[in-house]
Formats: sequence, C-alpha cells, structure tokens
Amino acid sequence: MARIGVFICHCGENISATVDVARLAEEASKMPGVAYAMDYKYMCSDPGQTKIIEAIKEYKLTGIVVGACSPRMHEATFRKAAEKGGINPFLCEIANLREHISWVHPRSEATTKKAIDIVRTIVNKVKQDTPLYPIKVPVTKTALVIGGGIAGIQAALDIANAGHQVIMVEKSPSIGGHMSQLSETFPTLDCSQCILTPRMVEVAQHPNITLHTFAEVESVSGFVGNFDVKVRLKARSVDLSICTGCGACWQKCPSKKIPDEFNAGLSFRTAIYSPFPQAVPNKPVIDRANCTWFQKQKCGLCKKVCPVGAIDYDTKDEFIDLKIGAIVTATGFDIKHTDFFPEYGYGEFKDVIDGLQFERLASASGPTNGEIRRPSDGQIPEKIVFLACSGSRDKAKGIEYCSKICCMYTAKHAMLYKHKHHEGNAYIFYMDIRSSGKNYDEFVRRAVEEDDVHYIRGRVSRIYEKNGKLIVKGVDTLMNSEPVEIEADMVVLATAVVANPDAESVAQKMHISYDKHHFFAEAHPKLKPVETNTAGIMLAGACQSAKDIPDAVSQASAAASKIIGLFSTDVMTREPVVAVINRTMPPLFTTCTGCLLCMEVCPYHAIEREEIKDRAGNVLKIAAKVNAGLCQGCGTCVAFCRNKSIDLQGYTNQQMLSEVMALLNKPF
Amino acid sequence: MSEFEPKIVAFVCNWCTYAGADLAGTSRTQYAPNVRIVRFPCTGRIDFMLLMKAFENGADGIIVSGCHPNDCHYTSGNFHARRRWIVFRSLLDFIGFDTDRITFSWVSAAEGKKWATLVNEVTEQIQSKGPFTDLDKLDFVQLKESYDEAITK
Amino acid sequence: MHESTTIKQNYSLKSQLEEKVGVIPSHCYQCGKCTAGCPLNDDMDIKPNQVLRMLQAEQPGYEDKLLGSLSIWLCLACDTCYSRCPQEVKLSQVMDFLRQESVRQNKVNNQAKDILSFHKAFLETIEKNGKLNEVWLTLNYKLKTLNLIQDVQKAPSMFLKGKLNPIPNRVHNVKEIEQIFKRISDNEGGEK
Amino acid sequence: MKIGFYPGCSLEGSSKEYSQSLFAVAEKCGVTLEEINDWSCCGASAAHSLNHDLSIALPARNLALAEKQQMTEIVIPCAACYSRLASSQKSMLEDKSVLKKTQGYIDMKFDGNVQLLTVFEFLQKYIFPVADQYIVNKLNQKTACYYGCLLARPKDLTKLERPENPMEMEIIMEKAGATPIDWAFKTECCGAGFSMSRTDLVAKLSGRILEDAAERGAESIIVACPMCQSNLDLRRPEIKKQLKKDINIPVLFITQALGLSMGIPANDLGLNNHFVPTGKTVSCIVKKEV
Repeated sequence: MARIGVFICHCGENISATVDVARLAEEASKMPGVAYAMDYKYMCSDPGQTKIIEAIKEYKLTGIVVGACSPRMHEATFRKAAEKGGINPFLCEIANLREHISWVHPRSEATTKKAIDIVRTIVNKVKQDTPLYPIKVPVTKTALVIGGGIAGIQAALDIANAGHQVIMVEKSPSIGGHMSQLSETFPTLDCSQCILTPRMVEVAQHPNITLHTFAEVESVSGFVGNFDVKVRLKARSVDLSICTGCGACWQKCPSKKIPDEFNAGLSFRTAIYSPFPQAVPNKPVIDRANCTWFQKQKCGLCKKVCPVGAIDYDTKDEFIDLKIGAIVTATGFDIKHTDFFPEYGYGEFKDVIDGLQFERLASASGPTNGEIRRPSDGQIPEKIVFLACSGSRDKAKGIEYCSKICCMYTAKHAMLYKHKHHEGNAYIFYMDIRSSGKNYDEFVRRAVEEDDVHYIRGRVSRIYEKNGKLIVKGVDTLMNSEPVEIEADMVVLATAVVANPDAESVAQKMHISYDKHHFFAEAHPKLKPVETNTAGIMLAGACQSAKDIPDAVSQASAAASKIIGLFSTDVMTREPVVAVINRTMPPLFTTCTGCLLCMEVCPYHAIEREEIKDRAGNVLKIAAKVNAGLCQGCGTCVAFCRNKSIDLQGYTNQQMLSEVMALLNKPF
Repeated sequence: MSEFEPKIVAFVCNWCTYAGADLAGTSRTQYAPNVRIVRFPCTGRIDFMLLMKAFENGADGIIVSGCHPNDCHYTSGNFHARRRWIVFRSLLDFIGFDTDRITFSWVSAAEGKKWATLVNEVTEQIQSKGPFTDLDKLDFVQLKESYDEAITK
Repeated sequence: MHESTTIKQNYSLKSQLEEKVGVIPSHCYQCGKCTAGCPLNDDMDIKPNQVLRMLQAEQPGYEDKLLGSLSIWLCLACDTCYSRCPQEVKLSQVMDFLRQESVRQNKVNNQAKDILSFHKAFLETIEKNGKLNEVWLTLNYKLKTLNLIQDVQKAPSMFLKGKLNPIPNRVHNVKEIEQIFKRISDNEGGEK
Repeated sequence: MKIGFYPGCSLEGSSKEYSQSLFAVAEKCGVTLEEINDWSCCGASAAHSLNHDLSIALPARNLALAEKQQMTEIVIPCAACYSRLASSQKSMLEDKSVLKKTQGYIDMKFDGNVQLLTVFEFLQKYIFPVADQYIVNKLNQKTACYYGCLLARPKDLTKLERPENPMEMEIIMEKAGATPIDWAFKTECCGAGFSMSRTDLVAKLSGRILEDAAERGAESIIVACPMCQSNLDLRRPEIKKQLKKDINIPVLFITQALGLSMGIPANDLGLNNHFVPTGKTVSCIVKKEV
C-alpha cells in the first residue's frame, strides 16, 4: 500500500497568491494513497527540505510529491532530499504549481481546482513509480581520431596531453591535411607549414599517440565508452620499420607522369612516392594503380635500388580491431573543381584554376617555388581575376550555402600576388564580403587600401579564351550595373567547399547523421555543436561545415575536452530513463514478437536483435534488446510497439495512463 | 454554452513545449485555466490511443505539442509523431470522429506567448463545440460495413 | 491570365508577376550575372538585374520607369541570363510580362515603337494568312514605320533567289486562325 | 519510315534551302518526312512579346494537328519554331488550367503525346545510323559550328549535353569530313527577331560572331536556324559597316553541309540561294578515300 507524502510550497507568495495552498494541502491529504500532506513557505529552503526528510521517516512514506516550481528548476534538489530521507530519488515527482498555474492564472476557484487536479495527477504517477538506479557503464580510456588534418591533430594532441591514449587514423599516406597545402594563412600571413609541421612531428613522437596513416576505418560498433572499431591498414608495399625515407626509390621510379595530389594536379609525382617533403611519416608508399610492377609485373626498380630492402610487393591490406572509448571525427572537406563550371569553360582552360591550386602556386614548396606563374605557359600573369562565390550560394548548382572561407582566402590570394608582383593587377568579383572574424575585416581593408586590390561587386557570367587571354565578362553592380570586361592572364575560382566524396559512407559507418550536403550533423545547432547524436562521437573541423583554421582548431579542442571529461571517470553513470523490453516466464520469455519496428525507428541505434536460446544454444525466439548505454530515453519505440512489449522507465504506459485518468478525476 | 468549461488535456514534450509553458509562466502570460499538461520526454513517445482514453474519460479537447521540425531533442521523435498523427487522424476521420477536437502544434522553449495563444484558441474552439459526447455516437457497425466495402473493392 | 484586363491599379507589378507568371523577384539577390552575360547589356537603359531590383523595391515611380523603359523591348529572350542565374529567375518571362503591361497601359518607350510595330505587323500577317509571308510582313511593317527605303536594295535579289514570293502562302482554313485570335482577345484583350 | 515535319514559315520563304537540303538528305537516307497538313505559324517572338496566351495557342494548334494526323514524332528544323512548340507543349502539360484554356482557344484536343525533335536529334536518330554508307565526300575545310540561342537555351526546353559549349554539331561535321574549330561565340545571340526592326543591333551582334569565327580561321559557318542564317548571311552589308571590314565566310545550314558530303549536287541543296557565295565551300569537297 502506497504511502505518499505531498508537500505544497508557497514559494513566498508566488504560488499562494493565486492558489489556495491550505485547501490544496487539505484536498491532497484526502487523496487515496496519500499518508501525509502539508504546505510551507519555502520548500526548497534548508528547513523546507528538512521537513521533507523528517516526514519521510516519520510517516514511512514510500513516495513524495512536491507541489512547487517547474521540475526543470528544483527536481534535482527535491530528489536529493528524498534520497536523504531514505527513498529512491525516482520516487519523488514535482507538481508544477508555479510556472503552469499560479503565474499564468488569476486567484480563482478554477485556478485552485487546476492545482488540485495536477497534484492528484502527480500523486497517481508516483504510485506507479518504481525505484530506478543510475546505469553504470565502464569507459575504455582510448580515443580514436579519424583524420589527420589540423582538426584531428589538435584533438589528438589535446587528448594525449591529458594523459589518455589516442589512436589516429589517416587515409592518405601522410597527416597534415589541406592545411599542409596552404601557402600563407589569413589574417596574419604566417606560413602555413611553419606552424603546422611542428604539430605533425609532435603527433608522430607523442608517447600517447599511435598513428596509422594510409589506413581507413572499416566499421564501428558498440556504444559510448565501449566502441569496437575495425581499421583497415592499406597495403603500403613499403616496410615502415625498415625504410629510412632516403628517397632512392622515388628518384629512380620510371613512371613519373602521375598528377600530384599534393600540388593539386599542377605537377607530377612518381608511382612510389612520399606526398611532400615534410610528410609524416616521411616514408614512401606505392600507388599500385599507377605502378608498372603491379600493372604489368615489369620494372621492380625501386626494390632493386632500396638500400635497406624495405620494398615488399606482396604486402596485403591488414585489419586491426580496437577497443575505443570515444571518437573524434575530423575527416575534413573537399572543394569543387573548375570542371564544375560550364560558363567558365568546363575546366578546359589551363589558366582557370581553383583556390587550392593558387595556394600551391604561391607556396614556397610548390611546383613554381612560390613564383606565381600561369600553368599554361609558365608566364607571370599581369592581370589576375579572382571570382568569389564560385559555386557557393548558387541554388542552380545545388549549393545554397556560403562556404565561409572564400572571402578571406581570396583577399589573401590577391595580397600574396600583389606582394610578389607590385605592378600586377588583381581584380576580385564578389557579391558580399564576409569577414567577421578577429582582425578579418581589417585584413580585407588592407587588401583594398594598401595593396590596391580592385574589388568589383558583381558576378561573372562567362569566361572564354582569345589569343592566350581569358576574357572575363562581368558587371559592376555598384556602377549602375555597367558591364565589365577584363582580359585576364589567369583566373582563380574560389570554388565551393563541399563534403568529402566518401562522407556519406563514413557517416553511415559511424551511425551519425548528416545533412543533404553530406556535412555531419551536430547534436544541437547551438548547445551541442561538437557532439553528434550518437553518444561518444564528436565532430571537429570542416567535416561538420565549412571552417577556417581557427574555427576548426577551436572545435577540435572542444571535442577533445568533451572526451577528456568522459574519460575522467572509470565508470560513467547515466539517467535510468531508458527503454526496457518486458520479461516473462518461459516459454514466452517476453511478449515481444521480434517485429523489430522499434529498431527501425530508434534514432540512436540503441535497439538490437536478440536471439533467446536454450542451454543447447537453439534459438527459441527472436526479440528486441535495448542497449541501455546508447538509449537516450525518447520513447519513440514505446509509441511504435504494437503490443506494448517495450516501455520507458520513468514514463511507462501505466504511469502516463494513470496520470491522464487522475487529471480527469477518474479512478484508476 | 458560456458556462461550459471544457477539460483540455495537453500532451507535451519535455524539451520544447513544456519549457515553453514554463516561459509563459516566468513572463506571467495569462491564459485559460482549462488546460492540464501531461509531460512526455518527446512527442514521439505519445501513444495516440492515450488520446482516445482521455476522450473516453471526459476530456473535451486535446493539444499535442512538441518541438518544431529539426529541433527535436531526440532528432526525429517529432517527425515520427507527426507521421503517426497523419495516419491516426485519417483513421479517426474515417470512423467519423471530430478531429477538430485534437490540435497538433509545435511550440518551442522560446515561445511562451505562442503557448498561451494556443491554449486560449483551443479553449474557445472547444467551448463553441460544447462537451464531448460523441464517443458512443461513433457507429462502429457502419464503420465495419464501409471497411468491408473498402476491402472488397 | 483571365483577369489581366481587370487589374486593380493598387495591385503592384510585382504581385501580378508572382501570381500570373510565377516568377518571384525577391529570389534575385542582385549578383548581376544576368547583366554581365546579356548580349545587349550596354544598349539597355535599365540593366536586367536593375529591372528585378526595381520590382523588388516597389518604390513610387519605379513601375512607370520600367514600363516606359527601352530595355524590356530590347530583350531578345535569348535566355542567357536564366541559363546562368544562380537563383533560377526566369528573366525573359519577366520581360515578356512587362512588354505586355507597357502596351496595355500604353507606356511604350518611343525608341521601341519600331520593334512594337514589327511585332504587330507580324501578328496581323499571321491573323490574315495563318502563316508569315515576308513580302506582306515587310510591306505591312514599312507602312507602319514609314521607313520605306530600308532593305529595298535587297528585294530584287531576294526575288531572283526565290527567297521572296509575292503570292502569300496561306493556311487553308484561315478562319481557324482568326477564331483563335478572336477568342483570345474576347477572353483577355490580348494586345493587337 | 515516316516522320512528321513542321517546316515553319521561314522554310517556305527566306530559308527554303534549309528544307530543300533537309529533304534531299532524308531522301538519300530513305527517310520520308510528312508535312503537318495545314500547319500554321508558331507565333515567333512577336506572340510571346505581345500576347502570352497567343504564344501558347498558335503552336498548340500545330501540335494538335500533328496528333490528329497520328504523328508520334515531328522534326522541327527551325530552332525558333522548335522552341515555341516545345515551350507551348511544356506549359500545357505542366498546368491543367493552361491546357483547358488553350484547348478552348484552338477548339481542338491536345494530349501531348507527340515527340518533338530538333534537327540534331533527327539527324542523330535517323540519319547517323545509315549515314556512313552515303557519305562519299570529305568537306575539307575548317568550319565554325554556330548554335545560337534557341538550340542551347532555355535549359528546360533544349536537351544539349553541354549547353555552354555544345558538341552535337561538331560531331556531325566531323562525320562530313570537316574540321570544326574551337571558338567562343557558338551560343551567343545573333539578334534574332530584330532583323528588320533593329538592324543596327543585329549587325552588332552578328558582327561579333562573324569576327570571332573569322579570327579563328573558320572557312565556313554551319547553322541550324533560319534566323541565324539570314542574320549572318543576309545582313552582311550592315555587318561590314559595323566592323569596318569585309568578311565573306559563307553560312551553310547543317543539312546543306551534310548533303554535300553525301555527294548531293549543290543546286539540289539550294546552295545557290545564298547572299555570300558558297562556291568556296563547294570547291573544298574532295572524294573520301576508302
């Protein structure tokens, strides 16, 4: 027999001013199952709480209802009090008398009656309450960082420096990401590699970081604190443990005409190669698709010249299984290429290039050693036209969003060019200038005022080639929309930032959601910007949305701190508001028929298929099984369950029904 | 009809509409006292048979309200609710139930005012409709026939 | 288009455009790509993107400026603008609409009279014959515009090359065509 | 096999060599074209400039006639007519109210089941499969393939692979043994409907086109639109004034060029009807070595 205690708070006058609290307490005491009811000026105050604790003991209460402010305010407070009093905290419920009643209705019979209804409702709920205990989940204190760009590097170092193990997986032969391709960085114009490469080395040498380059995540299963991750180590054909990175192999390699990814296709590399001089690890890999040995079983030169015999043509892909506590997804971004633009020549004009290619031209380590020369004939361009918003904010091209970084790097590009060729002319066609970062707008103004970059507000309609010049047909919308035609030597398209081609498949492996452009979705646009809706998986960098370096790094550190927090305990506890499948005696075991509709609708992949077996291991029944570690307690499964076999602790069908009955004043 | 004080039950989600109602309180926005709030973690949790139970036991009108699309704390609960509601409503229409007595809405944690307005509107609407007594009026024989027709077609 | 004869004056061009043609001027974010690519941009008194801007702004006087502009008559409907527009605004349809309005409210720009006369001559020839006949069209047009000497030096050679035949080729039951014209003008007073 | 055919006014008048050559080529390849009986004008730019409903109704009549005459496909060589008919068909299929209204105007039924072919589609579908056996000559010269507006735009009516730099014509011309040049004004506008009312603008626009073709060494310009042809051919004097130089590159219809490669006599292709003499092109023909 339930013995419920009801405690009505006046909240000073906030409640008592419009609700007849004395009568409310009295009515409450008459409610079936209520053993004790009282009202008091400040229930949340120390004496107030003491009254609750004493009452619980004195009247041997099995559950309590506090009629006070919103549960969002003091539920935790009163549940602690209940615990002190010796009852399970989940047997304490709040009747919201203030926000939902006294503050929104005048003093009246109706108001007090509403209060009585609500208290009765909650009393009935408490009667249905069962003690719940926080769920304890062990935590594997090893983090996985997917992607070795600046975001991944930052996250890895932060976690590792906090003393936790980190495993970094990078799909290309070296870490460094796009940042390693950049020349200088805005708004300070400091050399990208100068600030990046030390970090890369730090990663390689950090005692807490295990680095797997040329590797990809195969599958992710399990849940927060307890992920099982399978990683594919792609066959490198070079034994890293022996290789000294002397470079004899790639100097001798005969197939030299392979477009160089690192130089954005502006130069060539060999089939056995190390992506760039500061690569980490700076050891080669064989690009089997372009290697004569693997295509025609001929050559084998690299093997012959390798002084330490590190080349091994027979290596196969290997798989490793990892136990992981939390994951940082930092898989980065891609950009649209010039062939995406029919009106600008379908990528067929050699001297129409994209932003990354310009970075390589401007970079001291680039194919022209930092001299800005046009790809077609190596001449130094006298006129460069830069087109901002190339593909971005272009519904017709399927990209409505702003790529965020273009305004800034275009200003930077124009500056770099002007610094190297003072006599040259730089024109930037733009729609709006978005420079809302620290010292960003000052930077753009510098480009205009000090470096005399010509900004023209308008989009370019078409580019065509004539006698070695690129005719750029634009408009100046600030000049009565007069047509502007520029004979340029080179055109740089600030092409749209897009998700990686494999973003979708990565997201599906991780069970994280993504938007229609395949950028990964954060758990909450404002309050959970680095978490995903899968507990334990964080986002860092441009895989979530277009970002510049400062933003990517901040998000990476944020993701790291989330994980460090997660790793701060051996066992993590979670609110027991989770779904459960009912259990009954054999041979039924459960009323669940195994339709697994719940599995379909669960946003957290928290429901698995369970085979109920006998001792001999014969499958007796298929049923759903809730993984309490993953379940977030939304209850969608409960509503979908066709025969009420799954229920949500704290919001059971029984509880909800009895609540409804009670407030309609019907016995239940 | 003016004396008639309808009983309106509101099934709301914990993260958006419940908080929205709290905001209405903290900003002291007055509204009709006829509404009784039942708190769910998410509209996705709401079993629409519970609505029927409520009507069966004397509710005159019902509000179901949760987060706006894409705002759901559990990412997709509100979508599931909406889809199920669409199916459920057509079923109710089919058996001749007056679906105007159920109002499906979205009220975010920031929309205290909207919550108040919603409650007032629904209260007035139900007031004009009068008490709910149709449940026994629903002709289940008729329903069966028309159903048989439908499937034999 | 039924109502187009009974347009209330307070009913802005913008809203008519949205309702009848289904083009929403506010979709345009004024990047100017249309103007940049327009083959006649430097002959236009109001540039294509400005036409949309004026519709967006809905300032007093803008509508008359638009309907009285030369641009709307210069538009060749080559659709270069639309084919490159990031916001997919069908500018050529806007121009068609504005032309028809400017005739209806007779605000046609003086320099556009020849173009208008040509179009009218063209439609009249069609109405009479069902088909175009260059001789008839030319004569009709010349009577309308009175620039009689234009192209006369071409005519003889054209005859010789059989490019012009004075005998009009006509649709057998021209009645049908006349009917079409009639029904339309009865229905919504299309300009003739 | 029989395919429906909508000539359009120009092909009966100023550009009759277009239909002449089209028929010659079709005949050579054993394809019969059946003219839509009692077809009427598509309304051209005049209709859509002045009267929206008329611009849909006039083409609709012809589409309805074609349906009445059990045609499943009609080839529309004139780019302008094609554009008008296609857009009329589209707007009737997309909007029931437009369909209803238009049927009322033309007092005929419209189902929209006739497929409209541009001259390219026709050539690709019916001439290409058999062409090789008839192509006996090499059209041994540099040609600039000019598409103009209406074959490339608007994107929702035309079906070109690469509207900004189409290649359909080039493929055909290569078949005919010519060397298509890469140039910049393929899809620029020639001035179209202004040939009488604003000759100055036509001269300006067509002038740009001719100039670029000339500078890039074109020996002939190949077109598939009567308006483009007459503007580029007929308006030479005005263009000469505009450019202050004389360009005498002949302007041929694609069907004429194809016809030459098939050994059809120049006169049967109406090549004598041009203002700019086409003799140079004709004389470039050499036997195809087999």
